[in-house]
Amino acid sequence: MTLLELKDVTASYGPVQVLDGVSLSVPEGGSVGILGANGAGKTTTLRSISGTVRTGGTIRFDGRDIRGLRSDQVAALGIAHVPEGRGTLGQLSVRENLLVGAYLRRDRKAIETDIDYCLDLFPQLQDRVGSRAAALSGGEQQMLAVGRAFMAKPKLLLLDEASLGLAPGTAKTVYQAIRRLRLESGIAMLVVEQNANLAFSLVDTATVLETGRNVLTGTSAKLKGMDEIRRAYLGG
Amino acid sequence: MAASLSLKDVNLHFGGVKVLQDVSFDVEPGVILGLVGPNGAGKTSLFNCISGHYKPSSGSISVDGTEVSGSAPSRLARLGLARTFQHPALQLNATVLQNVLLGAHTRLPGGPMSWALRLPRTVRAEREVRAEALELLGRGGLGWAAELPADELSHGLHKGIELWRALLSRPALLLLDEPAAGLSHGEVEQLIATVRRLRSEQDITIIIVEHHMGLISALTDQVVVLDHGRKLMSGTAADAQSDPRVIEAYIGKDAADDAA
Amino acid sequence: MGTFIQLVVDGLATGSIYAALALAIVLVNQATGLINFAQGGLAVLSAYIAYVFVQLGLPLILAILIAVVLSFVLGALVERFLVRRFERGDPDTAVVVTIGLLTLVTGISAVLWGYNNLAFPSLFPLTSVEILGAVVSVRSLATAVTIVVIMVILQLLFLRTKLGLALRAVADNPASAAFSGLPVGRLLMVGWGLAATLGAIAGVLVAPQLTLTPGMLDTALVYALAAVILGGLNSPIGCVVAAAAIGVLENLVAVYIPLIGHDLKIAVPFALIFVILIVRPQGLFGRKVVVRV
Amino acid sequence: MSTAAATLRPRRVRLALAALAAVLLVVAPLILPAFANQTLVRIGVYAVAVLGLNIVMGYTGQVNLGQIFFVGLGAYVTAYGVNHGWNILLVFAAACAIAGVVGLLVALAAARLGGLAIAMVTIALPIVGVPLAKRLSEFTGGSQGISARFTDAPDWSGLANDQWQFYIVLIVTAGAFLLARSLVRGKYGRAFAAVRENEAVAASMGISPYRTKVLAFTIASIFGGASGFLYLAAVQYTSPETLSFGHSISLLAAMVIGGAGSIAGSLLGGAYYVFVPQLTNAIDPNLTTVSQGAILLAVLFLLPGGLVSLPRAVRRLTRRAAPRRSTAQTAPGTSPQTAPAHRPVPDAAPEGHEQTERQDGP
Amino acid sequence: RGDSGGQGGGSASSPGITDSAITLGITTPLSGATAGPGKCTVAGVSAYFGAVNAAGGVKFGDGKTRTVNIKSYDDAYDPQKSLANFQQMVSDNVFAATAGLGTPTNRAFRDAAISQKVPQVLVMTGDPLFSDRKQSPWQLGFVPIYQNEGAAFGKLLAKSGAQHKVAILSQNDDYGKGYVAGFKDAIKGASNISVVGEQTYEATDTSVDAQLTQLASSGADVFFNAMSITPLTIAALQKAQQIGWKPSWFLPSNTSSPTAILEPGGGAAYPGVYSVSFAKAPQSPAFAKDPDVVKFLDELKKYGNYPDMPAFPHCMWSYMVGATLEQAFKNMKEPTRDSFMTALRDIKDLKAPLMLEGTSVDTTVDGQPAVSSVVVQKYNGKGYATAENFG
Ligand SMILES: Nc1ncnc2c1ncn2[C@@H]1O[C@H](COP(=O)(O)OP(=O)(O)OP(=O)(O)O)[C@@H](O)[C@H]1O
Ligand SMILES: Nc1ncnc2c1ncn2[C@@H]1O[C@H](COP(=O)(O)OP(=O)(O)OP(=O)(O)O)[C@@H](O)[C@H]1O
Ligand SMILES: [Mg+2]
Ligand SMILES: [Mg+2]
Repeated sequence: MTLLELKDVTASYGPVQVLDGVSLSVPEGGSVGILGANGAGKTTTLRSISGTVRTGGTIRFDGRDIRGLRSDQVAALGIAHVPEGRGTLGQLSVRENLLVGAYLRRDRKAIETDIDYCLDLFPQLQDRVGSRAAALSGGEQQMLAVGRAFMAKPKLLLLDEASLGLAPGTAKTVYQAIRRLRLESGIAMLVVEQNANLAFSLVDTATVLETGRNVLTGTSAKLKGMDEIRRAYLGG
Repeated sequence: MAASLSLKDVNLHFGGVKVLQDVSFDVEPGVILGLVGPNGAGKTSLFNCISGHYKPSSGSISVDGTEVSGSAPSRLARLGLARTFQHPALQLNATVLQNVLLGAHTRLPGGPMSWALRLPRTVRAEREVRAEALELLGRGGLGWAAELPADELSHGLHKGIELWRALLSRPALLLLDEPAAGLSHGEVEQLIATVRRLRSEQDITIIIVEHHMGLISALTDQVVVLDHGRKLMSGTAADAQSDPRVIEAYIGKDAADDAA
Repeated sequence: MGTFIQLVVDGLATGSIYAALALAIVLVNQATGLINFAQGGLAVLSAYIAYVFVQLGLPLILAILIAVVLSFVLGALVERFLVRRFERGDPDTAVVVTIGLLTLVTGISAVLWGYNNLAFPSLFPLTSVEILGAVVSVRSLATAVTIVVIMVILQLLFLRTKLGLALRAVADNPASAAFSGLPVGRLLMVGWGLAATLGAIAGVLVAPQLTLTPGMLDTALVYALAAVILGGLNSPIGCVVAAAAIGVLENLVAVYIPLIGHDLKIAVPFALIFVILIVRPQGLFGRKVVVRV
Repeated sequence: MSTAAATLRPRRVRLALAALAAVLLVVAPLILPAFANQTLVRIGVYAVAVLGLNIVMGYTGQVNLGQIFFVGLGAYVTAYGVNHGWNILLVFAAACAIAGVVGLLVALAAARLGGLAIAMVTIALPIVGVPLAKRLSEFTGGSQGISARFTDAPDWSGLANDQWQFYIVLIVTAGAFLLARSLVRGKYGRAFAAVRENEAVAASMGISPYRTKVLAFTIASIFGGASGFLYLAAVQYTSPETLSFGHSISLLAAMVIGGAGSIAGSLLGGAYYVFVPQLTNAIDPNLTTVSQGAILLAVLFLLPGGLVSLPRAVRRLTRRAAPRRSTAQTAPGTSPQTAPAHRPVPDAAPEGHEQTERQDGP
Repeated sequence: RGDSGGQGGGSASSPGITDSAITLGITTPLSGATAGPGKCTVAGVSAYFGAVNAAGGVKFGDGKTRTVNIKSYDDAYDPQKSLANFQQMVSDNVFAATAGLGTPTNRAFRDAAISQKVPQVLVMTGDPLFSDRKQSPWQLGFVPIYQNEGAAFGKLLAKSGAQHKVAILSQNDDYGKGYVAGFKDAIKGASNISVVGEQTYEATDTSVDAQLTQLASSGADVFFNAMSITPLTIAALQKAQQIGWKPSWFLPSNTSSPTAILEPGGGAAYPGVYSVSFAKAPQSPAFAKDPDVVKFLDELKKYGNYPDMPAFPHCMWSYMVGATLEQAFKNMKEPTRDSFMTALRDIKDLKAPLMLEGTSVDTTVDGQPAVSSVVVQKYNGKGYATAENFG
């Protein structure tokens, strides 16, 4: 069953239209990647889902039309978004950031357990739980942003370059954790990732965007086999 | 003129947190040095110490033999240091061209009175750097964006604008903080080409912080690895990538395979 | 010596007027990241609302309660229909909007109730007690106690409750907070509502002494701002301590340094603020805003 | 139409427009009624004050709640000089210089403080300035204020007083605006903006945030002093009320309403400062506070960017209809050898790219 | 040269006056801290001429009957704005400016009024400059200069013969200074009076507690309080009681309202609260049935758009300004400003409505405003009674 479906989605910033009919669908428990050059509209696609940009077309989640909802309403439906760039609350401590991530949850005990889980996952954050997020290093902030999304226990995770600024080993660990999360709790995800090796380790299918529209969609295996994809995203 | 850089026993503390401990290394003029290490190792902080944004708790930093630790960043910029930031720091409501032109500040002559009166030399200088900025942007494939406000460009392009801004100051020492973050493979290749050309055309010393090991291997003459604020090793990129300590602390076993 | 203590006590009483307003300013700042110049004007409006209900024959405490509730609604509406439009824009514009709001609210009070000084009844008797040889009016004492209580409540609200955390998160980074499901708009309304509530309490506390006029808190606003910046924008305790210090210091300087006198005494707290801020830019009790490049 | 003509046209048109405006300004006072001239004179006075404020606050981002203090200082210096028979040019120079020096001294200290702390120091200026002006009554005339007449039209000119004042104000205002305009267009304008946006970044470009702030603050004070000179030229009287804190707040509002970070906006801000009280008086003198608040909020509600953004807002409304596609690929100016982005997928070549319609500059 | 388009007072009729109407302008604070008294100044004049107009108008000295129109302008106590308002008045063809409140605001357009030959008369400021004929040919003050009020009390005190120690608290501006100067002049020769403490406060202060604490410690038995801010006066009356200081108290005419100030402040607790006045206080029970007062309150409501009991004496004062102007109108022979000034400067012994016994309008004395005589009054728990002696 499809969890998320985008059909002919358009999006614009003020008068500037940047998505020109993007379609994709994420099945329940599935994992879909978005590839594309700088400025292709990957971030905008995720934003159109979480309601931070003006959109047209249809966006359905869990059988509901969610186009035009505010981002907190979207979040309340079970979509967590790890945004591009600094997605943390700078003047709040690491722990407070994680607590805010769990804002919609009521299960206090489980929240504490999940905080511990996040800190285990990102040992670098462990001795900095009391520090404010703005003091962290770039990579540490990125970890925290991912941790915040984990804390929400979403049905769908939107990851916008979640590995940005992470050391190779750490990026690997994070993606492993995400994979595990998917296996254990069946979270679906839509992943924007420039590091195609990482991306293909996570997604079943992917779509390639160019100037605001899909130009190609296929399974990981098929895409990996294509020459152009190799040259642009995989190297070698 | 490329600058040399020398660090000796640089220490940096924030309250109880020891961010850098006894970091020492030298960079010869014209060299491209890679600075790598796990997240939170202190790479950006070290950049901040060199560029004057942080004042080291102790130790010495000298550029071309001049002691600069503790100097104001603006003074270092006037000495020929330029840098980019890990998180792009652009003026989002100004045009891309205005952002890049900011890099020319130290090159423009005259005080406020001369500019207010539009003395010919200021007008001429302004025209020159403007042309140069446009040329740089054109070369970087951003010519079309020159008059767009920076916030209308995607995140990935911001990194590029920062690079052009730093270059417009004609630096002798350039610090690049994760220039390849957010670039796809093909875009990284382009970046590598750009930096190579830069080095061949201009006499410049470059330090790059990067997690993209491909870029580090392709570009750097020398690599310094930081871990927990300490220098773990230094050598060539190949040395680093095969050093078990580095693999353990930084690259991770599987990742090493992938990057190969 | 008697005079000295009396001067200190007097200073504390004046300081608590500034503190009342300062707390409201801190609250809005913590909840929205904005400096609200209209805080005083809104507080006066709340006091007028209470006045109306007193005139209608309601018991004072009931009138105040009604005013407090109405103020919450008013504050929330102001956020929703006015400030909302400017929240993500240039902060200077938002500040000027609050200046415009101050003008508008003062004007509305003036149109409805005129510029005459209206006597506002006090919750507390006008009697006084002696402490250490100084005479303290029960009213000032009660005002000070109320303010300390509010201060403690605020401190707990921000640091110990989920609502406080949510308010701070929204002020810090609304877009990011929304991604975690925080209803940003509603929280901002709550923040403004709470600040207006606090303003209402401040208004009815000081109205008996200052008498109700549309510009009742205009001067106090400047002092309150000074106290907020001196104490630390994010510290309720800080602003109360700073307000008290300003009140006391002013009095002592005016009396014991004749060269400065009562006309220039206001310069002293500002000079002090200046020196302190050079050493501690975040204010006495404030937490520094961490910014990294 | 050849490209050369296309690039020349706007410039020539602009020059012609500027010349036309200049002629109009010179001729206007001879035709307009006295009250119109007097109003324009007052607009000039406040436009210069707002311009200064704009430089330190609109451009450099330093909250300044004390601009009126420098206006008052300039006015007092002018009054003092005039009453002591100084040459008028000397008086003008002194008004600017003394305000500038005081501004510099304040800034040397205040610029050490960041953000709102600087607001606190600047609040103190008018708050302390008023009692200080009363205290220094030998210079200021105390609370009764001080009169000084020096702008009565000389007989040889054949002009009326209001016309003569107009020309004095016009010269100073035009000078101030031209200087400010050139200043913010080049190196220093970018430096101001950089400091406003992010001091650390500015510093790494070789711009000392401290010096830049001091510079901006000093310029603002000099313009404040010049405005004070004009104030006295127009009002011929000053008293402690001139520098009251409330007026500083009004100046700030005028700056934002005109358009923060805009030279033309400063002029509009000055006009706003002068016209709105006249307008609200005309509506109903008993309701001035309400109507002023309502007007302020209404203007900002419709034009959050200030009056100066009106043309832009209109253009945006009329442009809505024409969406544009992403510009990334074939926009003009792209140099051929380096395509801006990869085109990994051959079988889906984009077609029909439109050219961006954004025009450069205003 | 004057301003372009501005006509001086010629022999033809001046601007602002036609055969059927004359227009007067008032620039005064109608917003901001001084708006309370400011509104009163408009209300009083409007009430007076509203009634006169309703009765057909004023029969001028040139035989024509005219109605009197009042245009008011808000200057928010900003000198720059009052000048702008004056310029607006000229462009609106106003015959004369009158009744405006405030020293700096009136001073700001004094020069302009002189150079344009526009009367600026019966203004509400105790600044002596406006009553100096040489320096201010087109001006005239209305209310007693501050010095007079201070002096009246000083004289009473000096006359008492007993030893008195006086503490002084005054507003730090020409208002407070004028009062204190007048008072000190009057007690100069009196050996029985000594000033033991002297403090000032700013009109913008929220509290004067420190000053009172300081003055109380001086042991004074008379308190000369030249204060024009209503809430501060109330607070001062309360504070002194609290700290157990109960001197005889002097208050200026504009902050001595029995209902608005003395009652809430608890004035009855003091051995004596003195004030000076020339106007009947409508709040005072003694005048509750006074025909002047009844008529005044009625007209104030009807024509002055001021339904409340006036909290500031300016309502009464400007009502008297109306009566004084009417007198001048009746005597002016030509419809010109010159003629008006001549007529205005020739009023003697006019008993304007609401004037207290022993005071009158006299515009003939150089250096004195239209009203220069005041009577000292003592608060009796409800209203005021004229005080012949101190104590
Ligand atoms: N705020 C904005 N206003 C106008 N245009 C914008 C805005 N943000 C993005 N754009 C434009 O929208 C297009 C898509 O941007 P988007 O951020 O979605 O790209 P992306 O694929 O995420 O790129 P990157 O890999 O660089 O992050 C780009 O052409 C960009 O210039
Ligand atoms: N201003 C500061 N206050 C407190 N701690 C700081 C500050 N600056 C840096 N740190 C700490 O120093 C450590 C090193 O940070 P730094 O940004 O230098 O790491 P990095 O090596 O650049 O990491 P990354 O690869 O994630 O960018 C981090 O743990 C960070 O939290
Ligand atoms: Mg993106
Ligand atoms: Mg880093």
